[in-house]
Amino acid sequence: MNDQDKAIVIGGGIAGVSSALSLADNGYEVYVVEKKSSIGGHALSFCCKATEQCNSCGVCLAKDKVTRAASSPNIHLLTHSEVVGVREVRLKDGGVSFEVDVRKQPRFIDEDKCIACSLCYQSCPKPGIAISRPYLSSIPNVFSIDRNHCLAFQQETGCALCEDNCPAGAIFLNQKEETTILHASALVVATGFTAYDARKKGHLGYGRLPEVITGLDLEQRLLAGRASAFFGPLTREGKEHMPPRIAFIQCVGSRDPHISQDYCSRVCCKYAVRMAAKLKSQISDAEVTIFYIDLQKTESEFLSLVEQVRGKISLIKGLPVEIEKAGNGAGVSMRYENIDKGCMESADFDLVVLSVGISPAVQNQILAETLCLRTGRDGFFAPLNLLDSTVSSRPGIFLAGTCQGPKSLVESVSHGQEAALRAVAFLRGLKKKGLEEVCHG
Amino acid sequence: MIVAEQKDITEIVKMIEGCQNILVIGCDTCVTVCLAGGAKEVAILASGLRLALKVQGKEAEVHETSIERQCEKEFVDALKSAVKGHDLLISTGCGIGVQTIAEQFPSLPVIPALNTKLLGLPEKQGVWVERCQACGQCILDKTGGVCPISRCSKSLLNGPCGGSQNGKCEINKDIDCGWHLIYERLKALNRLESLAEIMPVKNWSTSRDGGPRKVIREDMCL
Amino acid sequence: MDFTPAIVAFCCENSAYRAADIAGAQQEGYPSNIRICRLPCSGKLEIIHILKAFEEGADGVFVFACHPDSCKFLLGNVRAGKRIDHTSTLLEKIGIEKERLRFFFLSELEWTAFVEMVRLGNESIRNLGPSPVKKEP
Amino acid sequence: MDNHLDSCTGGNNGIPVKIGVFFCTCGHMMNDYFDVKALMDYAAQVPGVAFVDENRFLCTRSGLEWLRSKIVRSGCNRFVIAGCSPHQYEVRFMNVLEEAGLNRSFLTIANIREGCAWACADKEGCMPKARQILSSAIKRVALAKPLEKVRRKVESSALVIGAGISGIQMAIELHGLGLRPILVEKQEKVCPKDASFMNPCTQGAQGSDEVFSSGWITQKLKELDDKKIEILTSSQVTQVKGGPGAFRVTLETAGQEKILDIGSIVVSTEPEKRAVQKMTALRPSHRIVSLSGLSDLVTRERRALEQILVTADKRTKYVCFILGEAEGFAKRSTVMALNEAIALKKQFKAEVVIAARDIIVSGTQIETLYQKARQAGILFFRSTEDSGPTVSIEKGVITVRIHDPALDRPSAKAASGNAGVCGSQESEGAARPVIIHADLLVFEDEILPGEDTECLKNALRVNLNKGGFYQEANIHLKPNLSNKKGIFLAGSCHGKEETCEALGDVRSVAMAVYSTLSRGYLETEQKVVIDTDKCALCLTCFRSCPHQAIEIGEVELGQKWGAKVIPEACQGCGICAGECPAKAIEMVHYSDNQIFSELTLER
Repeated sequence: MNDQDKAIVIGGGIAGVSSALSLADNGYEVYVVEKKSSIGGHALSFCCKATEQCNSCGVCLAKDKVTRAASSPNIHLLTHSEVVGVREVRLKDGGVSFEVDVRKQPRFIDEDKCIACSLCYQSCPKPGIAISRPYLSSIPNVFSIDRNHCLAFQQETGCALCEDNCPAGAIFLNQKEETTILHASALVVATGFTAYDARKKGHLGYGRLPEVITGLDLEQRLLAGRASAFFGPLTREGKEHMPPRIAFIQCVGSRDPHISQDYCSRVCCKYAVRMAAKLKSQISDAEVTIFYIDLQKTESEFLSLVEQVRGKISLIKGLPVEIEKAGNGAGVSMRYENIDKGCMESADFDLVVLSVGISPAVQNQILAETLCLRTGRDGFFAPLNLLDSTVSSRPGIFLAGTCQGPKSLVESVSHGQEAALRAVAFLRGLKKKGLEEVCHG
Repeated sequence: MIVAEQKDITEIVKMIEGCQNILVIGCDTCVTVCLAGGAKEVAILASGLRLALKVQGKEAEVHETSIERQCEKEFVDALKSAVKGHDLLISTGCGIGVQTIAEQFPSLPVIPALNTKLLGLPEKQGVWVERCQACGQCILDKTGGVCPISRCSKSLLNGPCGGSQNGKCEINKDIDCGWHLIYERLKALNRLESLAEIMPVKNWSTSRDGGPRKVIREDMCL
Repeated sequence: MDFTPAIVAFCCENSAYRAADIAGAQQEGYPSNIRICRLPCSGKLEIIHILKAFEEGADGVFVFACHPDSCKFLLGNVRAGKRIDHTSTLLEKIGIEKERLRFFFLSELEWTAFVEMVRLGNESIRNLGPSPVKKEP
Repeated sequence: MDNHLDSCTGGNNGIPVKIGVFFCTCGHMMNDYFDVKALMDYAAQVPGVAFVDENRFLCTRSGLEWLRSKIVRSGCNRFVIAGCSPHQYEVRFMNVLEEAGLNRSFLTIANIREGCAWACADKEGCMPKARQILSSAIKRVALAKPLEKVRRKVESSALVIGAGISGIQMAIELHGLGLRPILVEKQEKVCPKDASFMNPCTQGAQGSDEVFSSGWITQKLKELDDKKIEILTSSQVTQVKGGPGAFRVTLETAGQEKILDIGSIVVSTEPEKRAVQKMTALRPSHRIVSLSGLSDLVTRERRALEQILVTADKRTKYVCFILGEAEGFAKRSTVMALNEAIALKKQFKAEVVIAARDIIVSGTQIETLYQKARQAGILFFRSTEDSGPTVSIEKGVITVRIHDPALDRPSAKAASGNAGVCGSQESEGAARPVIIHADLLVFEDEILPGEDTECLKNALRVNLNKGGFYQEANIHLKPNLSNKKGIFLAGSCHGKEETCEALGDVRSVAMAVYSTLSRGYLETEQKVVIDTDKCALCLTCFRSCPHQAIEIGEVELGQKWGAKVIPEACQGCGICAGECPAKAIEMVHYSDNQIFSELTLER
């Protein structure tokens, strides 16, 4: 196959997957280079936010796309892999193509041989740490071994229980890092985002107080079980079985010039209200409060969700000043500004959820250097023109998803498709030019 | 189209008491279209009866079949072999179907599974409304294509009764006043003056008042 | 009471069937007497399928559909809900407790809820005892 | 137990059904849960089963190779694979069947791993359940009918309905992909009626202000012209038949009927605007305008604007924007208000006040725009949820009272007095509103679905959401699908608010259209078959198909009418089969008999 029929998607998150699918559907050969052991990115670690009805969080949409990508014959998944070098090469027919170095870290389990029977996991002395997969039916549905935790790499005697137990002979503890070279005429960068590290906001107590968690933590907890399991028996004011008090703090790492993340992350209001609704539907007497600056009332689905929770959860305009262990020992105490009342107030909570925002991915700068791309003041990859935000500063390289700026899950799917369009148009252009040159020659 | 609706299953269960071998017969025409007695409903009814019998601890067999049109002797005749061995027939046809079956199989009891309701049309999926009462003397030409016999609760012929309000019938707020509809329709047709014409007393003998009716096409019957 | 009910669970392959798979893969055991019947959409489920299940000796029938507004086929779940309502009344008239037919909304990711629903559902059917259909004549 | 065999030989052209059962033991893992050997023996004695074998890794490459050879050598025509869940490798196994020259529907997976071995809470229940699953699968596969594949040539044309900003961009994008766009506009001329739908401030990577203006439109219109894109003006779509790749569209163009064969359809109509209720409740005044009215003033009637904001007395003029009165499209109004506010502040040195409950910044660069507005000295007041700003007109003076709780604080009271607002404090009381005597009062527009939405919706047979915009509230239709395959939605007709978003949406749709049409043909499985002899033409399926994949008409050219499925539009939900009162519709892979066969309980 010609290089002009091939594309490389860097990042197997939902935007990358959506992009790859669109390209593959049109007959292009697509390589998806994913750093982690499974594609799907953040989206697959989110929980379903349906209450009595679907609240359009889009997680199932993501799951659908990822499953489709996994079974597409035109998509090649390269997990544990990173792009480490890119060169432009001139082709014989005059066209230009990229030569991309991809470094693959060892997984120690052969992807073709593994049958996901989970016997290695069961026999491992440190299951879930040394041998794990990020989610059930991850894609590819293959376990991976973490060198830093696996006993085989730490003890001289060498544990090889997994190797002994694997019925498929898929475990290779001597696997080495390897570098492969891929060729393609178009690249799609879809490396996603890093969630804002809430530890940097010391006054909110994340990492210090066990009652304070982030939205992502809550997603994972809800994915693993029902909300009622989070709380032990709550006793206060001398009474037992008190309903849990839950607070959501908005704009943690968003709209904040002090940390030069002075943009809106676009997703937090929505996920906070959805999760608040979910918690409320699972624990009907829970007292849920959302603290916010400006509630981003856009999109009709969200408006009707806000309508649905009206009166059931409280919305307070204002952000906390500090969160400390509560004096009486139960939960945390929060001081906050109530803008609507124009005064400082304080309240106690059993769980505080920080709605962390979308920060540019940590590796953006390195990748930008590798690919000779420009990043913006905010640290995201900068498009040439915001009216066409998938076109990067270098021809042949396109941007998809949250690597370009904050986007919701559905917006990322759409953006991935957009990037595919630009890539297809670019590849078609190259081909046409190639043909013309051949004719002229 | 004839519109019917299924009887309460408890009523049917009562009617089949004592029978051992039951055949449920569906009709593929009107009652299929009005979702009351087609192949699907026959299967549900038969299964429901089997369950009900088992719950009551009775042993009886319920079989099912369906024919093109129960109101035709020829189609019903074709059931002869299927009917064999049964001691009760249940018809999910309209009243006509039940009677045709009764006439063709005089030795077997036939019971109706449906209540035949009206001649009408589906207003939307699952909702049927009456449009004709088969009065035998159509006057739709005079009333702008809206039938006062079936659509006016009192079947009045010369305008509304005076009880209608905001275009709704005094019998029920959900029913449109037939005469209001006629007025609107004639207004749209620019023919309001035809309302001034007095309609004579209707000869109801062509309707049910004259006893069972008959239609004869001389040229078609030998 | 030493009675293991026979239960048929009609599962939409877009949600509950996957949830059941995940529950399985998590080795999160649920009662083995639950028989899963895969459907392309809960909207495909017909009244006759439910009745047939009871005829075949099921003590309970569970139907799992996607949450409202998330049916891959828009309104299949709503249709299923309406059919279930209709069937419940029918069952009651026939003399089968309507509690033997249960309808649940579930998404693919709510496998913990699936296990919970199935366990509780199984318990409630067990408490109801064998289906009246199975009475010896 | 034998009857499942009798009933299906008919469907198999009289060839006796021979079932091959393959067990995958997933390494040796399955043996830990039940005796696979015993299960195999059990399967072997089920009538119809002609071949039983096991493999340890069916899903691996070598396993699939093994399967292929066994399928051919076994001489069987139906297969059961007992192993992991069908969601794992069903597709892969079906492909193997196909490669071996068999129909892919002649395979049923017995889910004995996720569905049994791993799932059973009690070990004793495991074996009977596995047997149960296995016997259902065998019975089910015996009843399998072939899934036929249909391949249809597709048109390369795409109909773009509505020549607004999105429509124009859409046509250009599709043309760039080598497709043939046809632009349909109901007006006499292509001229986006509302330039103010655009978000003028988007800061580019170079830091330059790319002002999105009428210049953009002129350039795009020229592009349409240069590329010779077909445009049908004064035209409306009246009827659409067929499915993706082969729609037959009837148009009324300049009073004449026109029929086109179209591959795909994009709806990119524009919504309508209406003054908000709060504004209509006031006496009309040239000093009270809507946001779109204001942008008209700015672009077209500058003199009128000058008359309001420039007077001889050189008194500072006050402009007040009230936001948050309309449901939805808040992003659009915030962007427009911020832009206009900055412009008025700069050009007329006016004192500009924006009263809003929440500032909507969740869009491309809106936060930057908001900061810019604040730096420019625009004043923001936050009204509370329950007491929005009130407006009164006395002797021609427009007075706006805003309750901003932040200014209710004792410390803030004094500050608000000299904050530059012409605010005097009203008499002592609990609530102390800020009072503004506005020279120009601006409300946002209420955005409503276009007036022809109902008409077009009926012609296209697509669903609307509760607000009347295109696209039903269902996550599976996101980002831009309609309920009918092959019809896509782009731009503000389904709620996209700002220009960046709308243009992005357009490109995403263009990709979807291209994916539908690029190969020149569509290949689909005929998942649903209708028995025309049984069809009572009751229209139930036609009315209940969620994807409008059923048409009523001549089944074969010149023959009797009946219901027929458009396989390209069908998504295989089986709702029609479930609703059909005549049992004329059958889902090939989920026939009633197959479902019944799974219900029989082993006693």
